[in-house]
Amino acid sequence: MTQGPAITDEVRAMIGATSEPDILEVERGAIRRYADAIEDPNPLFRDVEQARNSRYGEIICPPGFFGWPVKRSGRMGLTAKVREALTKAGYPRLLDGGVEYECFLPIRAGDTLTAYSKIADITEREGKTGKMTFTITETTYVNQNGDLVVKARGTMICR
Amino acid sequence: MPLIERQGKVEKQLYFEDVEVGSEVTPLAKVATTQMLVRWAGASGDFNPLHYDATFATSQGVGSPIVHGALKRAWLGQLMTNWIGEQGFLKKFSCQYRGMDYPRKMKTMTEPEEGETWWCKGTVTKKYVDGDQHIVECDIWVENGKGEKTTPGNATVILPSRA
Amino acid sequence: MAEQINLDEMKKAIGTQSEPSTIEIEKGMIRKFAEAIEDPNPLWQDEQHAKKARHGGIVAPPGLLMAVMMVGQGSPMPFRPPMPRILDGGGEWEYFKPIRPGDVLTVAGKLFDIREREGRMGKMLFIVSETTWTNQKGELVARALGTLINY
Amino acid sequence: MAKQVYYEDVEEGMEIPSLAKDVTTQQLVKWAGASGDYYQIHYDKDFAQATGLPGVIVHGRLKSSFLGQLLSDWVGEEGTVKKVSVQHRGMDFPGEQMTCKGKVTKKHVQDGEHIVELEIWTENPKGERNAPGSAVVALPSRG
Repeated sequence: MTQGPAITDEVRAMIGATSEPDILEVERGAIRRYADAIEDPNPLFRDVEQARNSRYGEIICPPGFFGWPVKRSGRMGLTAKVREALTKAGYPRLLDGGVEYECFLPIRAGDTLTAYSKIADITEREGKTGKMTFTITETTYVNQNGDLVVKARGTMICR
Repeated sequence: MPLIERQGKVEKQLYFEDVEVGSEVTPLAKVATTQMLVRWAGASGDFNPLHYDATFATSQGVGSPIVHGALKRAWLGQLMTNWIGEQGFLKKFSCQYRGMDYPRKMKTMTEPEEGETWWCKGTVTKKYVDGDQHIVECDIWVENGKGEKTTPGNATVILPSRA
Repeated sequence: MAEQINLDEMKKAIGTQSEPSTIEIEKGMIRKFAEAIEDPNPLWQDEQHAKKARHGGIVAPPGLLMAVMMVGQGSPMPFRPPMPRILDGGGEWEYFKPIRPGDVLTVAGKLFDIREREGRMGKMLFIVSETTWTNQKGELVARALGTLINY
Repeated sequence: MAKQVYYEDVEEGMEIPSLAKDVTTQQLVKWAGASGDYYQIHYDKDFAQATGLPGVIVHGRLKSSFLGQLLSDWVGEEGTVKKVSVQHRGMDFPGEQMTCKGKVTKKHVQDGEHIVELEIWTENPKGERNAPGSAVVALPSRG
């Protein structure tokens, strides 16, 4: 496939785009299932009694878990739009490049999080197998008290 | 490897004074299985058939279902939360998905077939005090059975101090 | 292999009860269930809508109690199923009270019956267990009989 | 969803609106996640074949749950599903359309409740009823 410039006007216009917020509810059962799935027996993620006596006072989320979305649309809708634009530009193949979390406060069972996402940047680079594009999505998770709990930066690679 | 060994455990509380640059993060062994991938799909909500449907995975050119990058990320999360204990705080955490991994098949409902074991590892690269926070930075990674670091990353943690 | 089964011996276990367990019904659990079976009924998910409906809030769909591990199922089996293969033979669910998020259900199981039958694939055992769910107010909310086919 | 059905609308022998499901491997994995049933015969083709099955099969409980939806859709917000019974008689495979159907077998008033009994089943494209069963529901009455 001949690849033209990746950052077309349409793609460039997506930089800075924001999403509708996602609402996530953090429930004990969902945390336990997550911990079960990775085989993590840490009592802070599953034992209500022990968690109550810990510094957190309640079961907390393992890193990278934010509960289960009440409605899933915001962030995924946003990255889907970028993907569509990149596919049109000739970069249809998707890879998850990785993620970075900056944690400010623990996330407890019973919390409701609101997640705001933004396309922070889209860049291109010449790779071994041709040109690759990197889309950085920044997501900010805020809890029901209005406190910032986590900032996440995800990298989507399209080539 | 029995389940209990694969799960690892939370260490006794680690303090800032216990670590030096070059110290090893207590390694954590993991066995990815076809079953774990389906559990992960259910727990994470990532239902991409690339991770369980052999026909689909073949059509995508990866040969057979591959381990979710985010599952390996979650293992690295456990590596750190086990190590820093209840009094530690994971402040920053990142990883890149560099290579593909393939899960073991299951022999029975509970036992995986013989095969590859993954190791989550880390080393301390920096320690310093910032205000009243005792901060330790680490290189972390997931290493597959061939010794390849398929998921490298970094972590910054705050540890309690004995001082 | 079928010859070695001592049905009379196994039948002595009928009536064995399991240690009761508890399960907390969560909104996310119900939502996940409804997503899995692609059931868009707003009674299961839409707080605003459900508030105005008959039960005054979100309730669990009937199928939630069929999602075995999620809602717990007592399967008191003092012996291993003697034959190598297991199939879920079906079941019967009876509903007495609505189940709501926030409910803490006590799940109790009992070995209800064991029968033997000659099937297409040779001798088959039908192992029937009873499960009851009781809510935090002490109300019996549902009862089920599940059949495991061992062949 | 259809408008509320009342006891008086129902006659013995009438069929209720059917519910079609296109079961995919993805749905089986979602069900595994929702139900906690991680038996490999429902997602690992090699494992399923090693146990003598032609391929991965649909969970029996998923079919029962579809029949639960068939009923809760039909009885509407004012109706109540009182009893569902399902036998898993045969295997179904992802990739095939499944239709859930029901037929009224009996109606009667009991202890002030307007009770309707039904025969329910799933049907595969060959017309085979691999999950037959029965149900008891209560409907509102116009009376």
